[in-house]
Amino acid sequence: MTVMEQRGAYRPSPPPAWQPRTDPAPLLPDAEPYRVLGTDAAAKADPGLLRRLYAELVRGRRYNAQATALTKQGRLAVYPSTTGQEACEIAAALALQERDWLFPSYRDTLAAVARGLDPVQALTLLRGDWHTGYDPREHRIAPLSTPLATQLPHAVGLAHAARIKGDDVVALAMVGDGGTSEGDFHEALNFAAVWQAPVVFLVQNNGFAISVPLAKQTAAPSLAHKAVGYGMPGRLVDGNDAVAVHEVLTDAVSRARAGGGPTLIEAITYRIDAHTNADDATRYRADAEVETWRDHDPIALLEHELTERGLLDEAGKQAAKDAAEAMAADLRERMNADPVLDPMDLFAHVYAEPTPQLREQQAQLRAELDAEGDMR
Amino acid sequence: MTVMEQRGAYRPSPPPAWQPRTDPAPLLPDAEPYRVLGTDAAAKADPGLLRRLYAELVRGRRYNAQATALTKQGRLAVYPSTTGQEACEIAAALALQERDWLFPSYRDTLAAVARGLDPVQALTLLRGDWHTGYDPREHRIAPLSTPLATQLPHAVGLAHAARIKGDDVVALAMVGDGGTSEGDFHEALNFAAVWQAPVVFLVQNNGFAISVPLAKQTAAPSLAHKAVGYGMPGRLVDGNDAVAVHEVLTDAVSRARAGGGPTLIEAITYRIDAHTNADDATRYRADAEVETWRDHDPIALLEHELTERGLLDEAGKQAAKDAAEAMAADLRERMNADPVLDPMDLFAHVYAEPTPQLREQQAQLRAELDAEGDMR
Amino acid sequence: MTTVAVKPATMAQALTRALRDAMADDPSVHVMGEDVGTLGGVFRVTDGLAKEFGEDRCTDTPLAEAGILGTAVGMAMYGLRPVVEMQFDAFAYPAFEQLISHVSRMRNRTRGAMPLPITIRVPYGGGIGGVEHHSDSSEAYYMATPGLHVVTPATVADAYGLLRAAIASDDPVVFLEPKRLYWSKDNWNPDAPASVEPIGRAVVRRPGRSATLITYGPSVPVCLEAAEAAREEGWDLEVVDLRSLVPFDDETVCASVRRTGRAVVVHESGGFGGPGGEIAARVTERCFHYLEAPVLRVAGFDIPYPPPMLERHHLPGVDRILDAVGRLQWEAES
Amino acid sequence: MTTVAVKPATMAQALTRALRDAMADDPSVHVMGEDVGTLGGVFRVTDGLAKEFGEDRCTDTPLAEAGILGTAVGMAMYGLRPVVEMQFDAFAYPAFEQLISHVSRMRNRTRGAMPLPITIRVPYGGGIGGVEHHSDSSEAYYMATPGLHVVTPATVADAYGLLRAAIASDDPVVFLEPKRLYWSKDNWNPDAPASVEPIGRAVVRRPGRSATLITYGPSVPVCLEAAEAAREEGWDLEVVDLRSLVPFDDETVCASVRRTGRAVVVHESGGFGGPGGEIAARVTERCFHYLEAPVLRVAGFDIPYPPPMLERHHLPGVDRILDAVGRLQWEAES
Ligand SMILES: Cc1ncc(C[n+]2csc(CCOP(=O)(O)OP(=O)(O)O)c2C)c(N)n1
Ligand SMILES: Cc1ncc(C[n+]2csc(CCOP(=O)(O)OP(=O)(O)O)c2C)c(N)n1
Ligand SMILES: [Mg+2]
Ligand SMILES: [Mg+2]
Repeated sequence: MTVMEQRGAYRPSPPPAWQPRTDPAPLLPDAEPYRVLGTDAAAKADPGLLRRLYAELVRGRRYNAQATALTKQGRLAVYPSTTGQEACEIAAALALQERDWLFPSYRDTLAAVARGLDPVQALTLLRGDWHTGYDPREHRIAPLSTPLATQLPHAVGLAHAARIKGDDVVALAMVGDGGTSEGDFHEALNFAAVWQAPVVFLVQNNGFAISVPLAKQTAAPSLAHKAVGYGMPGRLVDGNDAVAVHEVLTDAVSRARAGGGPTLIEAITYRIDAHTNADDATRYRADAEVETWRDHDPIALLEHELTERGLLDEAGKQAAKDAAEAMAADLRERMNADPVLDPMDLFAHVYAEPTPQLREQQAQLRAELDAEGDMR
Repeated sequence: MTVMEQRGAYRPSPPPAWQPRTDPAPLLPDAEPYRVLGTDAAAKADPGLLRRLYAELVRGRRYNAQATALTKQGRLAVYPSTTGQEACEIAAALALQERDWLFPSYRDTLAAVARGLDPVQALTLLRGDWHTGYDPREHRIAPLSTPLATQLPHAVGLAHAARIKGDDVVALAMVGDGGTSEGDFHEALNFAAVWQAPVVFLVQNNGFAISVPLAKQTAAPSLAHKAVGYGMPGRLVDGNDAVAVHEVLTDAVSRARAGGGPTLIEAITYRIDAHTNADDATRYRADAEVETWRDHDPIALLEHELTERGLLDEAGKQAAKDAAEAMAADLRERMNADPVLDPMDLFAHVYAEPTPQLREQQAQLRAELDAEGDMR
Repeated sequence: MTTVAVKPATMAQALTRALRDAMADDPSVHVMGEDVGTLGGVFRVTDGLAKEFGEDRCTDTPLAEAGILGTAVGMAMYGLRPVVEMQFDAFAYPAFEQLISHVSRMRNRTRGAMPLPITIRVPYGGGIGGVEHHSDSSEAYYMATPGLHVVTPATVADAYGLLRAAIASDDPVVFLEPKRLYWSKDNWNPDAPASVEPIGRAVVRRPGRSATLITYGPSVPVCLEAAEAAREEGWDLEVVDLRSLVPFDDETVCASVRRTGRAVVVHESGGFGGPGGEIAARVTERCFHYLEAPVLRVAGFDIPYPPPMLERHHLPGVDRILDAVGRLQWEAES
Repeated sequence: MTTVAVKPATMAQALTRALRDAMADDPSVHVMGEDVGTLGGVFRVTDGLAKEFGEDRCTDTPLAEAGILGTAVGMAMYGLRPVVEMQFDAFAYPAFEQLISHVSRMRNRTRGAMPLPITIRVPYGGGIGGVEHHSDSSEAYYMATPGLHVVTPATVADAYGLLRAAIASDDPVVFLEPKRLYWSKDNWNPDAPASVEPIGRAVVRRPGRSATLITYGPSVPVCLEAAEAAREEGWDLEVVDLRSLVPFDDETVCASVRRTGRAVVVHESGGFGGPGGEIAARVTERCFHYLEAPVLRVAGFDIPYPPPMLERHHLPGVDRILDAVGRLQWEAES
């Protein structure tokens, strides 16, 4: 008897397990990046928010300039600037509640600072001082993550843990366009969607991963189109439009908090400065390209809107500038001292208790330092 | 002067870099898995192809049964069966030209056998004999890959190399639904799309990764929806419909060969047997679920079509069965011998030339074996 | 006192009980990995936990090891105590970056503010007829990574005691489970109160005076067997079970070697760049003038783990151990 | 014969030339990695190659190390000879599974049918003021992986000669480039014909009679400096540059130690579970009766690589080396 005879005649039907699990349509991003500034929707934006964003952006730009200057003075080992990307950095910070967590990439010190972290603490790593200059739990800011995309699963795990514990905490994880190519990006988004974890992924597509342009990084219609493959919504936003980024992030954060699961947001922006102070961007891109982006500057966009609506006058601009200068002066001054590091700290935090092996090494270094001291 | 004043007034416009790179619509899979058998399109299927598929499927099922039986007789260390998945395995083999390459996962010995590999060679690894029982270059079948999804970047690299060399070779890479969660899946698809490599990814969604059902693996509308996130087409097909799978694969292979780039294909199927002979599937799924799939059996579907169209009579069935039995008898007999392995091979292929260290170890084992020999 | 007949438990059962007790004692303990829930793990070590504690406490994750360990990091950052299962030794490799770049360093990176109490259970080693990638001895990688504890039991009682200690530890612990001992039994009572073993202490499994066999995990029973066989040759071998590779118990090991004057390190892992080099070197540094002969090593060959039909040639067995003992320059004695 | 003044070349330049010569000699050589094309690599080692040989021969890949190494495997399967750049030591970890489970084993798995002639260039080590993850010494992981060659140059000439040999090798080679020597110079003539150095041979960089310093890569210049300084103390130190960790040149190393009777192994990598254990153990096994003192080790501490402001305390320097030499039990001599 053949298989068919065994089971009797039947009309072949679709595979029994087949029922589409979610409707893909609402998960796809719009064809155009979401914008508010320069559109009719701008008129509805809250003046208070506009002013707040403006002040923060001006301060953020000044912060970038100051940090870059500090590398030239040898006060920072290296600085990856976010000039041109301030709208993303600031909106990321402002979209969160105090109890929420921020997972910055190595570039995102500005987001941490905008969240209220002391810039000197934020820059500790880049100064060549200890790896993390602040208590992540106190500020709910994870350590800056240098290995790209590795912080994304951390954000998912933390958000998941919070939900298990019954806390309505959201995690916002930041990553670059290049970082989306890493396996950890994929695994994090998948875990987040399967667990419906309250996490928001913000990809700053600034056009480059060091020297590699987006076209060599991905062939996707947009990075936001990756979302549907995990079963989460993908959103595309003009990353230089602070109001739009803030709105999209705030929506995603609320949705996550309400149990709606994760969101992937791609913010289209541009890295105006070189990759870091050590990089020479002229090797891989034309100045003309940078110029086209200066015309789409996040601060200029906001200023335009504020001015049109009569919300910003010269005094207002001056006030923002003064506040930024004060921050810069304070940062400059405090970074101008040599931090005092205790070499014995090398052994103190490898484990809760140093192993016997580390104790021996500790004693060796102690003796060496003492001998050095004697010789002076 | 503010930023805006510096640059003169302007109307904020969209980010300059924004032009959607590819139209997402054609990359999205259809809402329903593609089917031929049981639809009007079946009438157009080539009788020769139908007969060939039928013979191969019957043989494939017999192969699965025989290999499972060999585990009970201690002749195979372990066997992951593809009973129920024969349509995918066979179509994968038949869609390729001789110069093309197949990259099987650990489960896909049947695809290799259907491509013409001697079953004894295909089962060498699972027999506990040497890791790969055949010369991959001779058969253009990569070694069975046990670490999940790791073979996918290999397929991409090989296809890319072939294109660089000017050879119109296509690589077909097979992976399970569970394997799509691995970072290597993501990285492979991304490289393939960026390089427009002539590679086809076939995901056999058989409902489970060992005990873990698809719903705990992904929240996506379908696995084929992942394709758009890389900028390649995603296709959804009824994996038990051999004609449909063959057609979809053949199309994708031709497209790749013609320089059209990679395709992701999700074939909806079901693993009728346990994960391997060592697994107890009753711990995680109900028999009733298995039963619903028996009604959608790949061989039954084909038989139905062939019978309806008068292409298969009892003699034809018997012939297919006899051929399958002959293969099984031959396999049984040849697997019934203890393979002779040379322990000295342990050192022969670690490097092109054994290191001095390995030479010492080789001498040690040689001496031990000689001593053993003396004692006998 | 009446003695009740104890039905012997396997190492796998002791591990299951350790997980269950830890989960019952501390609601922050979460078990996660591939197939650990409904199925109870491919070795059944997590059997029953999902049922007893719910799927949030014992979770079948998607199939992605970096994702498993990476999300465990985040969970630990929020105060949970994840116990992660890697299905087999070689399938822990995808999680290597998370392990090295984050798990081992987060406490240090944050000056102690953010410890990661994660236990990573890794079934390891060969001898079970496993096909490729199912029999690796990967301990050398973990030992060379500061910030990790590396622990491996050789007895049923230690399996319980050390796993409890690993889960209780505020530091990440790579907990290596010798696959071929999963079904080993001894007279450990699964129902009696059981003790937690401190991490970092080696133990003398068999006292002896002629030479010391320094070993751990799957090679401990082999060394004990070798020690028995050695009596025929007139050697009285001491067997030290390290139990913890990091931290390393120099005291116990060196006390033994100073007593016996001779030592052989035995492990399954490849010899070159394997744990034995470190052990031999540190024992020699500390006991040079007590040594009658160089510390020798008996290890797996420096080859990829062989197919099942050849693994017996690779694994260090009694003969190879006795052979090494025989090369400990006994002539000098007489 | 007229001697032309040779303008000194840096190690980075020698590496660039090695790549260029290899690509010119053999069209199957392909360079790939992050930023290796247009930018010429973050250390400019691949500078000019994309321009000269086209983007197909020197390719900026997407940012994914497992993908880079995994596709290189496929390319090698089709007969190409990929040279992969990992941007920094710690960023090679995502490719660990591909490296261990495939690159190191493919030849063995296929009984020689499918060798993988892949060179994996890894800038490694500290001393350049790099922030976290930019200064790891990861050689212990590679050494413990059978099937890989592990090579590291210490001179400009060796940078050229060994990289050529690595690319020409039919086996995978992990080619470790000491970051802090990239800008080191010596009298190597970038325009003269240059020789390929065979892999697997150590070299005596400085002959001496009192004791042997066994070292490699970034620690070679430090050891040479220490040997100079030691003359003041009356010690004449021999310095052996291993150049290849796998295969290991027991012959050269043991010949030296047998001559001097004393040895110190020096490396930047952490001591515990690091290369020094293997080296000390094997030297002791082979030279026990020649040794006046145990083989000592001077290594980095067993800690995550420290921040720039503290790295000088971590790195083995002249003082620590002399200190170890001083502990080689010289009293016994007099
Ligand atoms: C795993 C890993 N690989 C490589 C690097 C080296 N690296 C640092 S930044 C960078 C480019 C990142 O690009 P992108 O993700 O777009 O972020 P952006 O720098 O533009 O903010 C690279 C390759 C790294 N930090 N981590
Ligand atoms: C990297 C890796 N992790 C874990 C495993 C163990 N393992 C073997 S098969 C399997 C399930 C695979 O599921 P799927 O990808 O759906 O393929 P299927 O078995 O259904 O064919 C697992 C987890 C492995 N082989 N490789
Ligand atoms: Mg970028
Ligand atoms: Mg499956």
